[in-house]
Parts: sequence; structure tokens; C-alpha cells
Amino acid sequence: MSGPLDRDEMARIVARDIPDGSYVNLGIGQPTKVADYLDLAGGVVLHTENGMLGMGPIATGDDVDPDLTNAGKQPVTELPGAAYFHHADSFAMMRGGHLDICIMGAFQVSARGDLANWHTGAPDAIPAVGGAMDLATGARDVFVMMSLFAKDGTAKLVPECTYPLTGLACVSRVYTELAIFHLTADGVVVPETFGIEFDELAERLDVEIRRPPNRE
Amino acid sequence: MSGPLDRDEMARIVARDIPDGSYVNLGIGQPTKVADYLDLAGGVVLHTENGMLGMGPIATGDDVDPDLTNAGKQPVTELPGAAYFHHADSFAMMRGGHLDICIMGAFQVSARGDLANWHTGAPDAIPAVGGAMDLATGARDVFVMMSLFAKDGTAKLVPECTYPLTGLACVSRVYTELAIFHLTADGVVVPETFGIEFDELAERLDVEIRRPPNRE
Amino acid sequence: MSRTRVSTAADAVAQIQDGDTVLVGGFGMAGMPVVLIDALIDHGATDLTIVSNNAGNGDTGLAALLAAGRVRKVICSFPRQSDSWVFDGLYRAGKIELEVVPQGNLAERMRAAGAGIGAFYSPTAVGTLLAEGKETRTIDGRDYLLEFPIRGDVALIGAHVGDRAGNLVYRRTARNFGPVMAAAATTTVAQVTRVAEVGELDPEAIVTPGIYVDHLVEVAS
Amino acid sequence: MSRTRVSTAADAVAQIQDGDTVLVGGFGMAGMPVVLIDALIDHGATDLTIVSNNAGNGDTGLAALLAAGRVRKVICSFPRQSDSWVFDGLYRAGKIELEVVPQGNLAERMRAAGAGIGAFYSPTAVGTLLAEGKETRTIDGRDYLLEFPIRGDVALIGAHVGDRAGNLVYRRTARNFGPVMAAAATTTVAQVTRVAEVGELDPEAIVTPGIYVDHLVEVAS
Repeated sequence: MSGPLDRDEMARIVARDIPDGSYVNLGIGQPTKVADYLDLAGGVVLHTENGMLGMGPIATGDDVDPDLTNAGKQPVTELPGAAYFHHADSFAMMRGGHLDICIMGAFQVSARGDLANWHTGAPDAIPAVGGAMDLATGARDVFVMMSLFAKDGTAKLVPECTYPLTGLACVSRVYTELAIFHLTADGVVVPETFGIEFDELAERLDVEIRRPPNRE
Repeated sequence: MSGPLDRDEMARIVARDIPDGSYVNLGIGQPTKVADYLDLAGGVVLHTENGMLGMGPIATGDDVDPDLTNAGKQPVTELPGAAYFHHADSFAMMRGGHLDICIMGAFQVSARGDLANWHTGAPDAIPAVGGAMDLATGARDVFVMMSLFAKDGTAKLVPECTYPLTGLACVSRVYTELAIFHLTADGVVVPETFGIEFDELAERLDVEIRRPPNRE
Repeated sequence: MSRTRVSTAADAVAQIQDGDTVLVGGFGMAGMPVVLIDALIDHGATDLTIVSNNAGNGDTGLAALLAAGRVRKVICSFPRQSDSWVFDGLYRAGKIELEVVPQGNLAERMRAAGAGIGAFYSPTAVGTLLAEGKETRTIDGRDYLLEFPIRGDVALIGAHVGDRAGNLVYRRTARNFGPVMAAAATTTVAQVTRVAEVGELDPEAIVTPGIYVDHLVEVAS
Repeated sequence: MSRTRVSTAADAVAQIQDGDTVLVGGFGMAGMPVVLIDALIDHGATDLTIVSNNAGNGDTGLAALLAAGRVRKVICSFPRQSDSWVFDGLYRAGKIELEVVPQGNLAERMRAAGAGIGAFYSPTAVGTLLAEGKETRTIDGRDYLLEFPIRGDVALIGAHVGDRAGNLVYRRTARNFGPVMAAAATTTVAQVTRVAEVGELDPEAIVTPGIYVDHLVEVAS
């Protein structure tokens, strides 16, 4: 890679890292784009928490059906092998640890995997959580997709989250435009960087990062 | 009535007392016979806890389907409007108080409505409860059908159960060959007797019984 | 064969009392019982607690019920949306109470109400602001919060087809909260696009058995 | 599209280990995975805990597994039947452990395992012998017992048709414990009368989504 990833490249990289046969939930916003790079016909089954497995791409034109939407309430399509279920069954599936991966955006992620993505903590904010806490707790692996730095230049991968938490120690990987971070029991490992050297990345973060063991 | 009820007459009397539109679960054994006297096409919907509403009469001949049984594992039939569901949903329906009436046999019933029908308490008995405790707790009304006296002559309607309990204060009515008993907050009321005078019945029981208020 | 009645929307909501808790189905417009909500607005019951995934969008439906001042409290997972200005205004003015519940806990708490479960331990929201005031317990090394049932006096849901015995089938993701709310409320009203005769629906494919449904209201699809 | 594999019965049960907890579906013969149980007997795993509604009938199926001495403990609602002589003999000889669980608590405890619920309060069995040793709690004036999940290492269930993505439909009351057990076990094996192609089953009528099913074993119906 010659420079930082754009949004499509990030989506493609995340999709690359999802094993065939996985059951995956894609969060609202940026994660939705990952679907464009997944082999939904042959490899990966998408779950949407409003009650479906086997969700296909966004629907357009005549395929739009108001009774068939994703969690972001966008019209979507149904793939062969799909199944519908009610909300309690859908979240039971999630909470019971049956989903392999969920991909979400974040305000902050801590080195230990704490996730903050539901509430800015601003005193006048109206709290709204949706399914984020259920997904954070329920999916076997939580991948975060986010820009590494906020608009004010502060890093969003932090030693401790300062925003209200969504879940504790739940994130296993963070995908950003500059690097991928694996949050492991042995610390934060960076298997890939994009348009930035490891040492410069380490310099710009308050979180201690490591190269993968086989490159150390 | 000129004498004590036989089993068919008891079943007919119980069926008479079930309001149209009721959702009813019939226990294994004697209560199963009540179905013969219910208007299943127009009035009452039968629930079987192995996962069905809209159960019809016992199946015979070509109607026998090994995949369609009642809780006693007898082959039964399906009526128009039937619905199938799994065991957790079936017992949720019961536990959630959605069934109007369940009818069970009993070893003993106390004046307060405690039910004993799952275990003789014999030291070598192998305990087996099935759905009896769930039904006792879950149905809005529990009717018991039993003979009023055990083979040794002791009454089965008792001040306190001596057999291990199935449920506490759950029985609202007891149908026997000699009388009907309504277990109310104001005591045990006997609206009907069969082949026995009220005073003789009162004499033979250790439980205090009353005539209905409008006859006192 | 059952107690379910085919009713007008007005008749079906007539029994709703001031102060009732009303469960309202739908996720976005999918499964939203718009005709029943309009009937509830016309009915006039007030001081309501509304349980629904969102807190109204635009100026119609739930938002119109809120704007009419009929709602004391909203229990939902996601009140804040781009077009939730009615709720936002009432909330910021201190004129409405809000309980935010994670979506899965919301569904499971209603499921518990319908299933006769007294309370349950959920791992969702442990260690977050939404855990405040909740009892916690460690089971097999994992932390859980104790969650209590949410019961409705009335549920208003949208389904696809209902038969005269009250059995319901849904369409695609419009199923969402419908089956759970139908079981969690004392009285359930289902808006359907068609009332079928008893026996038309496949008994294997019925999602909500008629035992949970008190009124069917047929609406244009 | 999924990880579900179409396997022989022998291959499907090959991973069962000594000491495993095996959930076995069926209520009477309806939904009983007889081919899978026979394969488990041939497989030879021992020291098993079996969770099923009954404890075997006659001399075949679960009774044969028990007779072969492979089962350490049975968790069920109704062991004692007219033809449960194998279990009765082992139990009276002190050769098998028994946990009797009311049928609804049995189903709900497995449902909790599949749904990630840490524990729940059930009103069933309050005040009875089966409440002994259980935590009790009064909620809104009613008494409940605290019940914990029952998880399986493997579930063996019988269904009607499964597609290659693992989606299952059942037939009539043969559905019984199948859907609950499929979700409660780490690995689920479903005996089906036919393996269908992906897309053949109606998505509205699928009862067990393929996410819960690891192996399909086609058997003569």
C-alpha cells in the first residue's frame, strides 16, 4: 500500500480477513460497506439483528421491499438459504455466542478491547444504544472499523476509554486507515500499516504497540 | 343424578364447565377423555405441551402419524387452525399464564388447592415429573379429576397433602364421582353432589365444605 | 374456535385506559402498526407508557402520539434519530421520561413477560452506564445484570396475514418485535393485510399462535 | 454458504468425547434421532451425561446406550415409564445418576444456554421436593427458583428436511426439543429424511436456521 486506506480499501481489507463460512453482523454506517467485498453466495452469511440470516446486498429499484431492511433501515435483498426470525430469537443468537464476527464503528477503543461507540457523554446528548451493547457482548469476535484519529487529532485507540463504554474487553481487532491492530492477551500487535512506518505510528499513539511475533 | 358418576359422566360434566373459547390442556389419563365431550370445532382449543395448539381427537387407522402425538404419546389428529411450536415456546405459553384451564389427575388435593400428583413418596419410587409442575404453576385454572376416596378408603381431598407436592395453592376445582368442589378464598364450596347427600359427604371428609352461598 | 375477534381499529383500541403500558411493534416502518397508532391517537387515552424500538419519526405515527401529549414515558433502545424531532423536543423540555434499554434486553425482557420468567441474568450492558442501579452477579466467571420483565397492558403490532383463529404470519423482517409483544401483553391487537379463514395457514409456518391475539384489524396493504 | 456439512452418522458423531454432555431430542418416538443414537453406541464414547425428556424405552435407542454402560448421568423430566426397565434397573442398582427436571424448566434451561442467559427465575417447582437446594426469590409477590442453563457438547436431534445451509424444518409434534437443543450445544447433528438444496425451503417457515446446525445426516424416512 502506498498510502492510508480509503473507505473502500478498508472495507476490502476487513472482508479479506473474514474466513469463509463465517456468520457475520455488519454494523450501521461504514461496516455496511464490507458486504460489497464479501462472497455472500459462497462464503459468508450475514446476520441482521432485526431478524434475518442470509441478508444480501442493498436493494435498489424494483427490489426494494419495505418489509425487508437491514439494521440501518435501508432496503436490502434476500439470498437463497435465508431465514427470518423474531427479535428475541435474533438477539438470543447473538447473546448466545453463535455469531462469529460483528463489525462496528467506534468513538474509542482501549488497548484492552473496551469499546465506546454509543454515547458521546455530552451532557445534552440523548442516549440511544440500539443493539450495540448486545453485539459487543454477544459476538465471538468484535472488529472495529474507524479512523485512527479524531477530527481534533487525538487518537481513538487509547489506554483507557474516556467516553461511556458499550462493552468491556470485547474488541479483538481494530481496522483503521493507517494500520490494523490485533488486541491480544500479549498486547496490541500491528500486523500491517498503510502509508506509515511502524515507528512513526508507535510515536503517535499513547498505546504501546508491537510488531507480530515472527517479525520481532 | 341418581348415583355416583362413572368416568364418562365425569368427563362430560368437566367439559360442560369449560367456557367456549377456552384454551385447555388435558393431562394424561382420565382427563384425556374430556376431549370427547368438548366442541373442538367451534368452542375450545386444546393445547398439548409437546408443542401444539388445535389438537383434535385420538387418531385411529390411517390417521395415525408417528410425528403427531399428545403428551401421553398417543397418536392424535390436527384440527383446522392448528399451530406447532417447540418445547420452550410451548412451556413459555403455559408458564406465562396464557392457558385458561389445565385438567389433571391427582393423588391428593388440599383444601387450599395444593396439588400432589407426581410422586407417591415411596422410598423406592423413581421420581418422574414430566410437565405436571409446569402446568400446575402455569395454567390460570387447574381442575383436578379424581376419585374422591383412595382404594384404602381415605379421602383424597385433605386438609394438608401428605404426598410430595406438585404445586402450591394452584387447584381451583376438584371433580370427583361424588361431588364437585370449588376451592375458593372463602373455603371449599360444593355446588353439586352425585348420589350422595351433602351432609353425608361432609361427614366423610376431614375438610370443611360449604353449600354455595345462594343456597345457604 | 377461538376468542379472537375481527374488529375495526377504533373498536380494537377502545379498551386502552389512561396510564396503560402499550407495546408498539415495528422496526422502522417494517411491521409498524400505523393504522392502530392513528386509532389510538383518535381514541384519546393519555398518560401512556410506550414500549417500542424507537421514539417516533417525522410527524406521524408514534411521533404524532407524542406530539399530542399522550405519552408519559418511552421505553426504547434508540430514541435519537435524524427525524426524531418531536421526541427530542419533549425530552429536552423535560416533558417526557425515557428509559433506554439495549435492543436485545428489550426483546428478552418482553419475552420473559410472555413466558412467565420472573427475571433473568443478561450479559449485555455490564460495566456500562446502563448497568447503573442493576443487580450484578458473576456466574461461571462471567458478569451478568439482573433484568426484569416488561409487560404490556396492550400490544399493537403489524403482521402479514391472520386467520380467524388469530394465528399470524409475518413478512420478512417485518416480523421483528411482533411475536414477542403479542405474548407480553394482556390484550394484543394485530393489524393485518388480510384476514384468512381458519385452516388456510400452514400450521408449521404459523409464527404467532392465535392464543396470543385478541383482535385482528384488516387494513389495506 | 455455510459450514454445515452433509455427513454419515458415523462421521457426525465421531467427535463425541468420553465425558461429554449429549442432548438427545425427541418426545416418544417423534423427533427421536434413532440413527444417530445407534451411531453413538457404535462409536463407543462413554461416561456420558444424557439430557433428554425420557430415559429410554424398551431395549433400543437410548435404552441400548444405557444398557451398554456408556451413561454416567441422565437429566430428564420423566424417566419412569412402563417400558423403562433398563434405566430402572441401573438406577435401583445405583449405577446411574439421575437429575429430574420439570419438563418446562428442562426446555427453558436449554433455551437459556443457547440464548446466552446466565440464569433465570422460574415459578415452576416452588415449594416442592425439586426446589431443594435451589435459590428462591420473591418478585412482585410471587416466588421463583433460580435455574441455570444446561449446555450440551453435542446435540443429536431429528428433523424433517434440512437444506445444505443447515436450515431445518420439522414435522408436527416431532419439532419438540429439536430447535432448543440445536442452539444449546456446541455441535449439533440433525438426522433428516431429506437434504434439500439451498433455496428450496421457505425462509418464513424455517424453524432452526443453519447457524445452529453442523452436520446433516440423511436417513430413510
